[in-house]
Amino acid sequence: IGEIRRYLRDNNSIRVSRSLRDIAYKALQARDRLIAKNGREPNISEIAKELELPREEVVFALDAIQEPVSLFEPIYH
Amino acid sequence: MGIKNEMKIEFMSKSQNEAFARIVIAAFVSQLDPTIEELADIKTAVSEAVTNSIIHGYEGKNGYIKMIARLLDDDTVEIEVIDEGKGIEDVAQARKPLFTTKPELERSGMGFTIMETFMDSLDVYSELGKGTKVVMTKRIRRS
Amino acid sequence: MGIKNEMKIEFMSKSQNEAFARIVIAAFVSQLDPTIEELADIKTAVSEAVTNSIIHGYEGKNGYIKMIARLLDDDTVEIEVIDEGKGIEDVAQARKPLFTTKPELERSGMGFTIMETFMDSLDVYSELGKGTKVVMTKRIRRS
Ligand SMILES: Nc1ncnc2c1ncn2[C@@H]1O[C@H](COP(=O)(O)OP(=O)(O)O)[C@@H](O)[C@H]1O
Ligand SMILES: Nc1ncnc2c1ncn2[C@@H]1O[C@H](COP(=O)(O)OP(=O)(O)O)[C@@H](O)[C@H]1O
Ligand SMILES: [Mg+2]
Ligand SMILES: [Mg+2]
Repeated sequence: IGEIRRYLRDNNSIRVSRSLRDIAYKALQARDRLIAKNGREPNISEIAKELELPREEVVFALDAIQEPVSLFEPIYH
Repeated sequence: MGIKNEMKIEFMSKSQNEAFARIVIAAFVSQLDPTIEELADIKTAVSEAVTNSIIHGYEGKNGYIKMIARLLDDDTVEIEVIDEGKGIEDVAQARKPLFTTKPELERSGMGFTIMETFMDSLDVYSELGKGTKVVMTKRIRRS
Repeated sequence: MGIKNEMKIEFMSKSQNEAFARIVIAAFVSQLDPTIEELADIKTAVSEAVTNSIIHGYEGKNGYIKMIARLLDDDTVEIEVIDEGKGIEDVAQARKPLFTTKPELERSGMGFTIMETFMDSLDVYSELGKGTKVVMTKRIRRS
């Protein structure tokens, strides 16, 4: 029981910043899976459904990591 | 108390804006580096306040909901949720656990109780026919 | 064109609010169910507009930035970023690629070009001493 309590306590004190990054990486993995499956870019709702999270939570999390920046390349390179 | 940051937002009383309001407050408060639990508490309290404005204040009709948030110097966040809806006749009664005027919508009557429990303070100002303002604060404690 | 949803937000011209504005617009636009790429385009454009208001409009001084977003019936999002800062003397010149009045801050002069590229339309209204309004639209195409 002490173990569980310590786990819960530790878990509860996790900073949001870390959990957002975890969600974001899962979102990018889900995106890759969906592209492989459907042969096209998934919509945010499809990714959210895979992760069982609201769309808004997913886009919030995605902001916490460096996103694929391929779109910048034509301008900066 | 000095203000480190402040924002004011206005959105329509549509149910999809409840999820939106939750993320807006989460994104703003995340500047104080809260824990997952602290942020979940704040999001839940804001959800309850916004849902009340949509369901009870405007009763599903169109209207605007305002949310103001301030980050104070001592890492307290102060949040106001304001509507210009029908208002509350008896605030003391409305705040009681299990009290609801919409049992038919399967409302639990626990909205204000949740806000009170999850936040450090809750004040409710309301006038019949004018609207309702809910003011909540919570201190984010650095570990 | 009918409006499906609308929000207005005001925040202080602090650098940490650039990230905040990006999340707010992303959460709001997610109601149109865009792809990650479409969202990234919109967030980048909003970042550029907000950064301009902070750096050029208010030149690091305190002020408020307003952002208005509307989801239109045809799945277009219309975004306005407004400041009451110093304004732009010559908008046509300011919009040119590589033009910057702050080379010392390592500005690339590509902000307006990025907004134009990543969005479907860009309009810039400005008056010296009064402020600047940037209006951008992008249509989210369902697949
Ligand atoms: N913004 C509001 N406008 C009008 N009435 C409200 C508002 N918020 C709460 N109320 C009243 O207070 C009561 C209690 O609210 P709450 O504790 O959230 O329970 P519930 O929403 O489940 O009814 C509501 O049933 C309603 O009568
Ligand atoms: N909100 C604003 N207020 C005042 N001046 C602005 C604003 N936005 C842009 N400008 C002017 O337009 C120029 C070009 O902007 P931009 O293309 O974003 O390049 P940069 O920000 O790198 O200078 C700026 O250098 C500045 O002089
Ligand atoms: Mg309620
Ligand atoms: Mg710029």
